[in-house]
Amino acid sequence: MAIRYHDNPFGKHKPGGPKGRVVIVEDGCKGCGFCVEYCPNDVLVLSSRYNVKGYHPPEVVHPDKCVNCGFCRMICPEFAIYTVAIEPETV
Amino acid sequence: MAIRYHDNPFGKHKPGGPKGRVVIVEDGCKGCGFCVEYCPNDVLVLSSRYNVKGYHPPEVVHPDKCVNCGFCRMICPEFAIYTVAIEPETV
Amino acid sequence: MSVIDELQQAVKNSPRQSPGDEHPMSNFLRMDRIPHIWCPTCGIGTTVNCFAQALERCSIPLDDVAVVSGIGCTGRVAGYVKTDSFHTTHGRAIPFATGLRLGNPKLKVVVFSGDGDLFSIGGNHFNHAARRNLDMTVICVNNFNYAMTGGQVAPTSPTDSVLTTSPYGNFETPFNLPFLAESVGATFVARWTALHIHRVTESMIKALMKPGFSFIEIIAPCPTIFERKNKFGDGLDRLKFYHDNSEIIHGAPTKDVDIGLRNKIIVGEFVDIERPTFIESMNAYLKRRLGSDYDIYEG
Amino acid sequence: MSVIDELQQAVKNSPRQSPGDEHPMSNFLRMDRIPHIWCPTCGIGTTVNCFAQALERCSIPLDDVAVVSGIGCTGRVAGYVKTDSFHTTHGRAIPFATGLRLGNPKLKVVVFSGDGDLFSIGGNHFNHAARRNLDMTVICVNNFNYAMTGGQVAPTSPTDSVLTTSPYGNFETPFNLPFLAESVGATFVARWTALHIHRVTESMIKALMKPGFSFIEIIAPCPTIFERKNKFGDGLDRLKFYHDNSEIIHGAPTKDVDIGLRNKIIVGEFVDIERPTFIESMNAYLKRRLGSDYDIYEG
Amino acid sequence: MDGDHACCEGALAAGCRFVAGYPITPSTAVVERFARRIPRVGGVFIQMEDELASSIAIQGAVWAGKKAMTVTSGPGYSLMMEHIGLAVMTECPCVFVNVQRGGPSTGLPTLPGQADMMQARWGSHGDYEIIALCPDSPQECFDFMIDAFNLSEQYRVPVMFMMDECIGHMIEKVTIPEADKIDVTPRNYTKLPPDQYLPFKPAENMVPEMVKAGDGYRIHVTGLTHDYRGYPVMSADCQEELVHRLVNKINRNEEKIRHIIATDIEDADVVVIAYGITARVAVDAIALARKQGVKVGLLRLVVVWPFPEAVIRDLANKGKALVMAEMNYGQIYYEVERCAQGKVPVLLAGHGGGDVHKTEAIAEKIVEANKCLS
Amino acid sequence: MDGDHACCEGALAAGCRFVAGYPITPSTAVVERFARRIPRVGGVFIQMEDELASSIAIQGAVWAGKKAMTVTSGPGYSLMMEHIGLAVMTECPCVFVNVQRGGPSTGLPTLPGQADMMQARWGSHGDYEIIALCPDSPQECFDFMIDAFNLSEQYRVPVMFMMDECIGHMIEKVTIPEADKIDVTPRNYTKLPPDQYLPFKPAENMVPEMVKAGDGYRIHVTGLTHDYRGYPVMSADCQEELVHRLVNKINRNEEKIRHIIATDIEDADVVVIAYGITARVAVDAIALARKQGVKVGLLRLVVVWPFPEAVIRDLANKGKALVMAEMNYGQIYYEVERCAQGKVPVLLAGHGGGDVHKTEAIAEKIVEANKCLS
Amino acid sequence: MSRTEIKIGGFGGQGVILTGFIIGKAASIFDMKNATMTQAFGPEARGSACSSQVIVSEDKIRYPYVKRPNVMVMMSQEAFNKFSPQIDPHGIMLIEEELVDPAGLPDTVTVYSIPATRIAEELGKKIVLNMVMTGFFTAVSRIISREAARKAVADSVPPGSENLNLNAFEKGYEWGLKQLEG
Amino acid sequence: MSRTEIKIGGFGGQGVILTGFIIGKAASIFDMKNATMTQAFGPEARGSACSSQVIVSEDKIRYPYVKRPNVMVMMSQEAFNKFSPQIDPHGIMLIEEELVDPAGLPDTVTVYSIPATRIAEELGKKIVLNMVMTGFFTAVSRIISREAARKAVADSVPPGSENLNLNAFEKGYEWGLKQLEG
Ligand SMILES: Cc1ncc(C[n+]2csc(CCOP(=O)(O)OP(=O)(O)O)c2C)c(N)n1
Ligand SMILES: Cc1ncc(C[n+]2csc(CCOP(=O)(O)OP(=O)(O)O)c2C)c(N)n1
Ligand code: SF4
Ligand code: SF4
Ligand code: SF4
Ligand code: SF4
Ligand code: SF4
Ligand code: SF4
Ligand SMILES: [Mg+2]
Ligand SMILES: [Mg+2]
Repeated sequence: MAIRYHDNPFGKHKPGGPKGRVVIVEDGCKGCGFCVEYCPNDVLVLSSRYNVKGYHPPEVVHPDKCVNCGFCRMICPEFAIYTVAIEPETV
Repeated sequence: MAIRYHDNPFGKHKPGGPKGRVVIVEDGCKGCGFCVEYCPNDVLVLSSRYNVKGYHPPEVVHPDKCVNCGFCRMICPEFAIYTVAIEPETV
Repeated sequence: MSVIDELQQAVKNSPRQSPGDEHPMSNFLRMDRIPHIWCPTCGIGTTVNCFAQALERCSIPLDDVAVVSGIGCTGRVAGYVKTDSFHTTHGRAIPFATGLRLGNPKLKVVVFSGDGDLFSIGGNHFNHAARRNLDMTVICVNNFNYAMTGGQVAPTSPTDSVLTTSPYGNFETPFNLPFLAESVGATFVARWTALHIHRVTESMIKALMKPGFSFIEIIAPCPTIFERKNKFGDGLDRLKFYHDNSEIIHGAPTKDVDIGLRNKIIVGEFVDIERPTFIESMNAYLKRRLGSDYDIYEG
Repeated sequence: MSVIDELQQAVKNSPRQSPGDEHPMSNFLRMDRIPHIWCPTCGIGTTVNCFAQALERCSIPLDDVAVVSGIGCTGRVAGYVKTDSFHTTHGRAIPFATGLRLGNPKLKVVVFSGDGDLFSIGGNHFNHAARRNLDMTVICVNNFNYAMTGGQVAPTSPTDSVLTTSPYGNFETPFNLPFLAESVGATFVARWTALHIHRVTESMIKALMKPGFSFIEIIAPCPTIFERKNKFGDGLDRLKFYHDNSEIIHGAPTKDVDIGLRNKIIVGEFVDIERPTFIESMNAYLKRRLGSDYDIYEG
Repeated sequence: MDGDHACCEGALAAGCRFVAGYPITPSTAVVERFARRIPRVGGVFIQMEDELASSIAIQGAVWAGKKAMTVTSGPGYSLMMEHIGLAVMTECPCVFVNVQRGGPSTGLPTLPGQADMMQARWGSHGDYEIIALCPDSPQECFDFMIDAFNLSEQYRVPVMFMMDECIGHMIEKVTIPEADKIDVTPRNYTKLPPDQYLPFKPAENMVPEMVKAGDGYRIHVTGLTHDYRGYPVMSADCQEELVHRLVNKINRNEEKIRHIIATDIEDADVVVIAYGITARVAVDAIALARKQGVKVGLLRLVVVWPFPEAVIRDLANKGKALVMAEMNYGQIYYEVERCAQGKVPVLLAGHGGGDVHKTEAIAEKIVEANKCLS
Repeated sequence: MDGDHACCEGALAAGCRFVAGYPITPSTAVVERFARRIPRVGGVFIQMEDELASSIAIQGAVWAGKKAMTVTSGPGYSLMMEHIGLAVMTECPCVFVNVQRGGPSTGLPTLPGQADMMQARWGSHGDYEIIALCPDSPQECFDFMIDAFNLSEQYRVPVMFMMDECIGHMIEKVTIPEADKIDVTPRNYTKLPPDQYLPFKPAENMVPEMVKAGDGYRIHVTGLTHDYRGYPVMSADCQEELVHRLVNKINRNEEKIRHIIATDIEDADVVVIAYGITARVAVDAIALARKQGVKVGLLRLVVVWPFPEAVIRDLANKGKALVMAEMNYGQIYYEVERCAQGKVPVLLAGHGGGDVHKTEAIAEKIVEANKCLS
Repeated sequence: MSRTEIKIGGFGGQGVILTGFIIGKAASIFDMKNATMTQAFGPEARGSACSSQVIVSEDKIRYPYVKRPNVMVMMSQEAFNKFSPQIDPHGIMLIEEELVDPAGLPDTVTVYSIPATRIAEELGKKIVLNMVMTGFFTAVSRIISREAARKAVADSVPPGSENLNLNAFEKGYEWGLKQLEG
Repeated sequence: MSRTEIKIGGFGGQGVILTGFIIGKAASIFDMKNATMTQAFGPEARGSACSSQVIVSEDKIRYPYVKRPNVMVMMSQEAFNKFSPQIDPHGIMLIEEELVDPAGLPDTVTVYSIPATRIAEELGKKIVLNMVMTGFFTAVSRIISREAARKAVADSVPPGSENLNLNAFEKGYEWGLKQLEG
């Protein structure tokens, strides 16, 4: 995967600012890689393990980099990933 | 009927030239007046009598003026009028 | 003297059909079915004359022509033309014609039907046949209403038209048929009124001779219903209206040619483009892919 | 260690759903029906996210929203959104929506369906609803094929597409949907791909808030069939293709936005005009004609 | 007032406030009258682009909370078959009016027929049951349209109102009672809150309670086989539970739905069975046959579907010969023959439509049936 | 080869060279195979925009001289009803394939049903008769498609080929005979010159000879009631002449069209009647019942319409109890009950579809029927 | 006379159906009798042959069709040829004088004729021909009262055209009275 | 064994139907037995649970469904849970080792397992998983001959992919032989 497509993400998303905690519904994931590919901050990678359906779900590799932009949630066709805002004081 | 609409007939018809004999299928006529109105040479008028269906069919008032243009035939919605070319020698 | 006697008399005085005479269109029309069912001063018969004239003038053998109609006053056209002719179901003339043409590509297939038939119930078939550029000429007599069933509002009825199902005035917007036809891919699009008999004939000839999907809209009077309900007089009054209110603009942008109840009617030939027909494309693709396993389809 | 054990392990290590957590869209989606039936890397789910997001962002009470679908993969959308939702028959979502909206004009009615459903069998209803400017937002997920039935050619399949019923390459011309939509009277027309999630969401919000007939086409990957048959890879490959090959031209003339199999895809908001809606016109006409015999219709 | 107009007035009296239609002879006068009348009573008429659209638009309106109907004749009725199935499957109460004309195909658009009776029962794919009523006069068009709407609400089923061209175009005086004298069944809306309500869970009478869109129940409705929640379930078990109930809620209530009118049956040797206009025409034939000494009565079916099986079995058990008079080549005849179980002669007085029966044709059959008996 | 594919091959072998279709589960494989196969044999496949279009495009092709068919399943079949009527009225020989699934409405798209049998007979408005065949294996899909085309030509009638999802998706070996071993009925074109030919004048067998467009006959074809010339005539007399003939040309030839397969019937006390996949499933049930000592045979209906009335009457006269096994809540059952005339018990082994019968369910009915006898 | 059968025939556009309708309405609504009107017309809306039938009775009408009309009103030759054989041998036949030649009727039938088309044209609107006929019928047959007929006419024609139509009715009525006298 | 019943289960996308098809084809076309293959799948084309059933017999097959499968091939837990109770008490059960936990089977059933997904992924294409399974089935069950199976595979996969698929088949076949040995 040479080219990272989020380098020029569509739409109006602006990285930076708030923080998010990523939640992955593993059993629901079908390993499409959309979230991994389009996370503007490379928070995610696909893991090498299988879930119950035999897919490789993503895992969070840079939890601190998540800006809670919601792109992963919006683009996930399985409703299998989302983020929860981290209150500034809890960071 | 003040205005005669054929004064500026649509299409490419050019009056003058050949001659025609008008044939009217009286029983078929429904007295719409199209032929009378649009004959470029005022060959026809609506008669005052009724045909079997109670309509006033046209009658030929200027047989010699007919140029066999076919306008009456084309515009007659009842297929009730047409012209036959008159061979020059028979005129 | 009763009418009947008077008539007997008139017959003698008047230039009536003599035994040797035949209507010059009797090769094109089923004269054994005349009188037809259309009302006095109805415009449909005039459009049929134009069609007969077009057939006579273009070189296609009559045995190769097939006319397909749906249901409606105009739908009865198929019953009066002396070609192979099919009076199908309401709205489905085009798919029938599709099968007919694909079944035998030697046939010149003409769909002759009403505005309701072609664009209300049958609208989808129009879209798809045009998109596919199927070889057929579609002639629509647009009388702005469903005449056969007694004058209901149609998808072509101008806003404000009074009809039996728009008793308080039509508040819908009608289709702009040439725009619609262009957007779905028709390669030839023209509009005339029933008064433009020579223009109609010429556009018909062009359409008949052009491969692919061609469309002609003919505005025609329906004195019994549309004109009466909207107080437009009889057919003759209506022809006069057309005369005074139609403007010929060939190549007018189809987007701009919509029709209002009392407005100017823009007529003319609007679209005339080239693209491969369904059968041409089919033959090209299948030959390319199947090679000698495929014989060019000719029926 | 088997996958299952591994998974148990992973569950502990990984940031999974904790009991208190809820998917932020669970007010908009029937989470009790997830997993849905769509294939891995299918684009439909993404469009549903955009829709949920649009609903969240625009101010319409969810109880007033109704979603109507026809039959197809996209047709299953109605089954997953947590609004009043109707999964009707193939091609007939729009007339159902017509009755729903006219039955209760307080409802915000959204038709969410596939390209085959809306433009093949259902094409005529689209024409007429747009013509009437009925209040509804039609969202079409265009995956260039009939996916639910296993990948047949659709009236949107680009020429050359290989599908089960175009095994030698599609030799038909597809509809240009924005052009078609404009020609029949849609007042808002936009096209995006499934990658343009923010744009899609914004166009949806606009469409939802605008009275009258609005139409959004969303190009989305169907990896199981369309992409596979045409060797375009999986959904991710396809999103990359969209990224590289789509160009935003707001207000582009719809005539020019047709789609080729491997060409650039023009996206954007193309049409945004104003004209009275069906109910507005109806109320205006009937009030004018019937006066005090008529109460403005509100359901 | 003619039958078509009376039908419209009956619908309005029954509370119908949404009509989607598409013109077709000989039913057009119904939609024309609605177009004129319904705006004055707070309803909507829309002329759809075709019958497919009409027959589903009304279902949208029903889910929006309206009582709704459509109207058509033969060819249009054939186009509605898919959506009759949808209405059955989603238990959407609505009324389909078919003013029958001569068929098959375009047939005789302006002339009468009664040959869509089996279609009304069997014309959509899959197994289902509907209710069908046949009026015999403009007055009944009015009165029984109200029944049609009421039955559709009671059983959440599409009801077929099977008129014919004769009745549709026949003009007779119609008496319209005052609104408060008319018995109208309101929709059976649930009283349960959203979190307890299951949209397709049958109540005791096998019919689920209803809600409408916009009321916060956020229901899902599908033509797929579905569970109590309305969610698709692709299994034979779910199918059996759902479809069997859809069939049984009508069949098992046949006796309640039944509407027949018997005249001079008690001592009759022969009973003429008829519906719609043919029942009126049969009157003369019966008079004629009586003159010839046959004891003959008339059983008129107002509700034709569900079929009053027990009534026919009973007549057969009592040994009465049966003459089925209908404007077709045998449709309800088959049902009568089946229920007669070979116990009595069953004769058909039928023809292809286009005109009502000749009195003599029915009378002959009566005499013949009487002869078979002895 | 599966049943869907075999059906396509059978059609090609029968000379079918035009197919218009619209995809729908579980019949899609048929059109997919045509798309691939037919260009290689000089024919045309077109995927139309819907089933309305498919079902009339084939009729256009027939009049152009092709043998033609369409294929669909439940919902699509419901949309074809108007055009089945047109084909009947215009005597257009063509074949409609319906791969039945669970209904009503969208129902169970991927699961089997046999509940469109009455629809095949009665689904279009007006009176008419068609022919319907039910294969029980991929091999029969091939073989009987040829019969279907041949019958359609012989009687100028639309023929319904009623498969089901099981057969459609069942894969078994199919033997395809050499082309010259296949008996194909050519279209019966007239030999009369145009000025002597009357397109709708019946020949002795009640079926008119045909011509095709482009041959100079300049015929007129209409769905209206018409005379021998094909011209519309709006009268009850013309209707009677035309429609009665359309009905009779099938009914009166029932014996010729009949195709039944009887197994172990002679000495049986109970006869199971079945068609399509259910006939195969019944085999196990019969074996089971035999083990329990019941003398039971099988009557398989290949041609279901026209119904072999005389055969059933005969079984009833011989006192054999009848068990109708079909994947619905009683359709052909009604016909069987009617023809049995109350002489023997007639039981239904039916269910709502979605899966074939449980062996035990049929066996129980057999045992029950046997008990009723004694 | 407990049951009177009336048949009206002509071609489309002559207002045959409306004439029947008005007669039925006059009888049932304004004269308080029972009336049943049925109609037969050709291809949907077009101008071919059509007829309407009215039965007027003191009792409830079950059999709704005309078998032996007591009164016939024929406005075209085609209709006359087709329907006149059905007439009751002692019935009365009303014809449009200029369009129908009433040949071949039994002597026992009384014929009354009127040049209704011409009268209507003189009134300026050919389409009120049927109102002339209705007036003529009312005068000659005496099945419905003049008052009821006038009310039914006024009630059944498009608003604004009442006067013209009533005028035509009166012309026909007068002609009828004269015929009865003469 | 005159009638052998085989049931294959998994979810859409795993190639369950094709596996059944190849087994049936191998038996009937190449091994000249009778075979009937039937299938059950979820919402039309999608990725939900599905199964296929094959009956192989020396005689003509009338009853076409599997009742007590002699051999089962289960590729997902869902399918296993649903179908495994049907197995013949003396049957054999083949499972995808990493996706199915074969709990609850009677002792009399012989279980063979293979990590088919991983093997397929190693071959570069997860979708050849079913071919690995087919090879495994061929080796373990001995209902169809290896040659017939190879021919059926080559005949049933998209042109150009024969090698990859046969490779996968062989990997599965080898694994099966090893299991039989071990
Ligand atoms: C399925 C079906 N629906 C409705 C009709 C009734 N019908 C016959 S013609 C017609 C309308 C015709 O309108 P148009 O095509 O504009 O023709 P016109 O009579 O105006 O020439 C309708 C609705 C029908 N015959 N079949
Ligand atoms: C009347 C009818 N015809 C055909 C079908 C079969 N069918 C179901 S979905 C579908 C096509 C769906 O295509 P599209 O709308 O593009 O949706 P997709 O699956 O691609 O999202 C078809 C033909 C049907 N259900 N009903
Ligand atoms: S919300 Fe998702 S896409 Fe956005 S930064 Fe966090 S992980 Fe990445
Ligand atoms: S987008 Fe969703 S389905 Fe795709 S990899 Fe990420 S979590 Fe999994
Ligand atoms: S042909 Fe007809 S229109 Fe032309 S001049 Fe002669 S009469 Fe006039
Ligand atoms: S155009 Fe024809 S119908 Fe009209 S007046 Fe002339 S002849 Fe008569
Ligand atoms: S109703 Fe209108 S369109 Fe039909 S024949 Fe009469 S005038 Fe012509
Ligand atoms: S078949 Fe295509 S459109 Fe349907 S769910 Fe699968 S990927 Fe999506
Ligand atoms: Mg029209
Ligand atoms: Mg699609």
